[in-house]
Amino acid sequence: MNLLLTILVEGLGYASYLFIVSLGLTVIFGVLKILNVAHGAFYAWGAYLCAFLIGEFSTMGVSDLGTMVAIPIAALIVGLILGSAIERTIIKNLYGRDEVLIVLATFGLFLVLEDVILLVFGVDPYFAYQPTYAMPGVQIGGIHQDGYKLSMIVVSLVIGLISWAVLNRTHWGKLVTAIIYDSELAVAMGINVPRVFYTVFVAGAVLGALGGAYIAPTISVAPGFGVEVIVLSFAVVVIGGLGSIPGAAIGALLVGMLRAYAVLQWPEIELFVVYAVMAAVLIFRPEGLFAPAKARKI
Amino acid sequence: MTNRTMIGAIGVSVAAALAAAAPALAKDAVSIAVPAFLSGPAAGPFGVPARNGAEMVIDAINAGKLPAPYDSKGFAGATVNVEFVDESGGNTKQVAEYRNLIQKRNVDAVIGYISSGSCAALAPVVEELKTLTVFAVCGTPRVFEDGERQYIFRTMSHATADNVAAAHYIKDMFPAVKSYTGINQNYAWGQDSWRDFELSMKVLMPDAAQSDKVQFPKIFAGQYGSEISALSLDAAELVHSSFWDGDLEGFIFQATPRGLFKQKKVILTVGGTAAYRLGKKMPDGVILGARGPYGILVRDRKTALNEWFIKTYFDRYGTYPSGPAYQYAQAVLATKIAYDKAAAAAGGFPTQDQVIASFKGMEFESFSTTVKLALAGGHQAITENVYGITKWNADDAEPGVTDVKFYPAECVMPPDGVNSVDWITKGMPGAKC
Amino acid sequence: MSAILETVGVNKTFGAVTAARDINVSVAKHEIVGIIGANGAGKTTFVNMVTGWLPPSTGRIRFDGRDITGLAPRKITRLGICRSFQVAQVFMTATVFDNLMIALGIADAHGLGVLLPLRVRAREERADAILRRYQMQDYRDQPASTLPQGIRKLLDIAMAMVAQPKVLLLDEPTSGISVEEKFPLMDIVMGALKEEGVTVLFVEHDMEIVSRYVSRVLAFYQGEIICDAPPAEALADPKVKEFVIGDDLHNQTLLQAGALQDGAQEVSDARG
Amino acid sequence: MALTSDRTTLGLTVGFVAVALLGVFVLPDWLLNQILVAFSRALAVVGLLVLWRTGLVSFGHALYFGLGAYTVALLGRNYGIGEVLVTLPAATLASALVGFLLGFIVRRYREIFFAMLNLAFSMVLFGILVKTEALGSTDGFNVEQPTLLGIGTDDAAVKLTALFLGVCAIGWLTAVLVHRYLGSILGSLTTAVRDNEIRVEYLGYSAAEAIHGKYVMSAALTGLGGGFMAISLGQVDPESMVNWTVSGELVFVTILSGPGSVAAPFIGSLIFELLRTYAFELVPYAWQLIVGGTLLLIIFFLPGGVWSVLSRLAGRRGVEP
Repeated sequence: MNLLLTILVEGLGYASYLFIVSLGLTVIFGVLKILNVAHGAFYAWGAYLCAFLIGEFSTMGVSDLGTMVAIPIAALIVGLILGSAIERTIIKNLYGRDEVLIVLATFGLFLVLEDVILLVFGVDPYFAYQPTYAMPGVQIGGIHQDGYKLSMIVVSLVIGLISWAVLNRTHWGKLVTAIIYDSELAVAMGINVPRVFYTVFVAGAVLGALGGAYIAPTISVAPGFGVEVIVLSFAVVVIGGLGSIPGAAIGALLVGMLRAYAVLQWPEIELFVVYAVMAAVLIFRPEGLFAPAKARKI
Repeated sequence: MTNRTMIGAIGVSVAAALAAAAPALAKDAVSIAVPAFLSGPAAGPFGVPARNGAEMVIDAINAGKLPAPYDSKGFAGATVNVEFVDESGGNTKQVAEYRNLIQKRNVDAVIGYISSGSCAALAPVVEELKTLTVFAVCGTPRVFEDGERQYIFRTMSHATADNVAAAHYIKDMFPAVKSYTGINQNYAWGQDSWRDFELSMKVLMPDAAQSDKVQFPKIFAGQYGSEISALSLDAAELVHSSFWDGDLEGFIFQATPRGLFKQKKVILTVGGTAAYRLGKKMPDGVILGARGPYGILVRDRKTALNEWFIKTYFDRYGTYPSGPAYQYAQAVLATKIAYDKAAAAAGGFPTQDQVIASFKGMEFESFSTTVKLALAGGHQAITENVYGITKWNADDAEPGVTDVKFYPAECVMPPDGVNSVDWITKGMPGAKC
Repeated sequence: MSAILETVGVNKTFGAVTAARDINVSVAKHEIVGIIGANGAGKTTFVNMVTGWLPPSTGRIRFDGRDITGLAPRKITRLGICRSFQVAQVFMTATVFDNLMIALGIADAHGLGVLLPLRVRAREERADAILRRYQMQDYRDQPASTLPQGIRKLLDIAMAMVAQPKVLLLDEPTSGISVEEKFPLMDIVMGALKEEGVTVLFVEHDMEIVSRYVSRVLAFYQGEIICDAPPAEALADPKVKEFVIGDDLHNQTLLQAGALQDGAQEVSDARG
Repeated sequence: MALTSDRTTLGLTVGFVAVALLGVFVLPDWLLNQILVAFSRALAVVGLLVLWRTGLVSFGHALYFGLGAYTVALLGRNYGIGEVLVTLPAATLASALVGFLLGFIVRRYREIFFAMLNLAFSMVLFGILVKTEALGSTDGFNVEQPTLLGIGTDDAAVKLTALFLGVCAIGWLTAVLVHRYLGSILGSLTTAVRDNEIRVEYLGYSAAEAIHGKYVMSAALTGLGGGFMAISLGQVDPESMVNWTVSGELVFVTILSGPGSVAAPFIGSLIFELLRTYAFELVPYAWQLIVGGTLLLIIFFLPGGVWSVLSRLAGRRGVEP
């Protein structure tokens, strides 16, 4: 029972930040048809900036709990500045090109951005533990869980709901949905596609950075840590269905639970269980579990 | 410089190339490469202090300013030119880079390496390229147990000492411990450490039970939430970990709010580096090792060499020297002594073979302890080992340790010619504690 | 006359949509058959089923006395039924000559023969002969992507004919081609096909073309064949007039233009 | 067709013999080593080139690279076999076999899905290796000293020269065979499949089977390259042989080389190796920046890769490379 509860909490915690990151990735793919490897760099930048800011705020005398304000700030700065700059200079010139070539281009971008992190933030790991120390812990399933992880679950739930509402309840969201469904039709309907692309890319970047910023206080923020998350969130969106928001949620939950189960019960399979599931999903449902509907022209 | 002539022949795709060494002449300079983690999670806690320790001692050697009896200039009179190279990027990359160091950049000796992975991977290559290589920190016993080595020396004890001493310390200080588990990285270092600890516990505390869910996360994983949950769920009272680098610090930061350090006794065999870096965030009551008598565990050792080392280091880098600083400095010092001794014996600048001959089986007074190259035909050093318990020193606002206990080298390292696993399994015959 | 191609009670449904209903056709050797019908009437579905792209839901298809129902397109091609496409399916980055060389190479290759060199003198001469027969010599070394629409369709047909099939299905050979080009193009094609003595079925919207070249017309409406007769008789049929030709020629042309994209989409849907 | 009637074959022969002679008589050991490593990787890149011409990019060929490397390493460690006439064919066959089996699955996919499915498979192998202590886990292990026909050597220089000549010979053979394959009917189905699978199918050949064949071929070549890499470096570990970054590296070298010629991977791979060596020496923290930047520049400005530059230069002087 305790074990089950622990797997649940661990899995949810893990799933929640993966969901935030994957949400950005999947929305960008859905709308722009770009599988953005550089998303991992947004994540890393978000984490670095957040860890850096938390350190700065802390020395300025902000309370440990108060330093959490660094999380949204870092996410917004990275998304709005770095995301826009990259969309304007590079991504914009990739629209409509061969999908695989785009992946490679964003891979190149990812490598560049990773090294720029080293130049800006140095090679030392950053620790931004203040928020996790400040949040009261909870006894769940016989063990002590930190409050921060639970807050992360709540936040990702809120973000999921907000994005659902934005896409389904606002005019803007309907435009985006129309483009996901059929971008040619969207052009014909007079939607300003380049602007939607730009906005979606920046929003996706903010989400990627937010995932990184939120996880930063719970890990050592060290060079190269954006690498793993990008492959993992690929797995999440491929499992869920490229471009699908409920897919990202299901994918993240599946990956999170699998990993928590593996670590706690079957450590030997921890590293590949996710990819084995991803391969299985691709084999039996190439479009993923929740592929968004495609316009069918007959 | 070596003069290389290559005689080649292609017939049935056979070719031969011979290298003829130039005769030994007095040299102005010795060029050495010092690999250490200069980027990545291991850089801050290990690579940087290691580099600093080596740099400081090399500068002092070149200036002839080491305390007596090591106050002669250079290696056998030759100025030491040093190049620091990054150890990160994986074992295979290290092998490729090592070849470049020897073949392309023509260094005379390599002193360094932190990761056990690097050393295990490099051992055969060193032998192939026949260049003096002094392993400074890496801990896996496999380096010398997997084959005979001519060109490799290691100037500190290997992992066995840390874990045998750890088990002794538990037995001495916490004889009531009933069960134990562990979290170690899944590569040579972590696996060897756990194996040695587990075997030692079976010998020294046969009544304590071992957990069946021992954690082996990937090195540099950086994220241990699930592992911490697994440890918390485990009934074992004691947690053993040989985490080092940024992983150790990340683990401490993540485990503290989860109450792990309050719930369980934790023994960190390489915890010494974290004590200085984490300061007040280092939980009290953690059992701490430093892979030997280095860093925080010898802060109070009042020998001339140790006091010089701590003072010079603090003045130059603004922090106290941690384990890796001592250990790299010790490797450099050992190499200097070997060069000087060989020069004295040869009556001129020594050849590499002469340096190696004088290196073998050497015993010397290092900065914090006595080092004896007693194992593996005089290639593997043994030193005493030490553990203590963390206690924040509120008066000086400094980290401190209490209940420090030293264990002699012959107590924690196997005798020459005996494989460490065999030695522990047989009940550590011949151990002098 | 013995039937070379025969369908018996062929039906095809996509979910609730019926694309072919009880199709019974028998085509004799050397016949030239025109297939007409409005968009969505089931013409391309018929072609796709005969050439193996889609298996029929029920019914049998026989070729030269042999049951080919459900065989893969490449098997059917090897047996001697080839086809062209509404949107020319050629190798865009290759030159016209290379397109033909690859087509010839595949037709020649059996088993491990695929590992023999492609560019051999004899094959190059055959490719040049085909170029002459279809009057494409001027475009020999031009990449297919730069060809005018008409030439690309010609190439498409020439490639289909490389394997010297017994039956050729042409799916709207003149769609997307300007009115002035249509007849010259069809003259080249039909001339070449006659030379080779192949049985031809072609889907066509343009009734002028149909009446000029075919000996028999199959009119499709909502997946059914509503008329099977010589052209003069078929075009006079009131049902054909109402459901196939319509009365607005302009509208018909527009539809044809739309058919272009739809056809491509259908093919790619079928692939996915 | 006589061998000499083919100018590319002749060019390849002249090129490889020249490199071999230079290597034995002129070049320093370190450079020999670089060529050895570069050509080992180039063997894999030739395999990727065949796929790329078919319009397919795999983000998971480290699977085969690692399989080849670990086959060689494990044969040495578990059975004491260092004979290259056994280990290298075994590496090639093991990869080909896995490629053949997985080929039934991956041949159904194109574009991004092909790339990602391969990635998933390679990450499964990575996860298994990292977590299995018997397979060396994160550290990997050393590779047995190679022997040829039972003859080995302890002399580093002799070993290096012999391996170097070996990689030149195998490189030459691979390049010539693949070149001739590309000139065959089946080989012409690379660009043809990329351009139009429907037409291939309706000419009477299965595009899926053609792709399967090419996939097995690329797997075999990548396995051979991985095996050679393991022998060259004397060490295998998951991070540098099987991780997805290795796949990325292979794809990078493919793009850098350009699809123009089977000789391109050898040149591109050497450039990559030299670039890396000097980058580590001169700007140790900017390696990824250089790789990433180069990748972007090539994608935007030089889609034909290094080969297109070389052939343009050679073309100006009226010489066919």
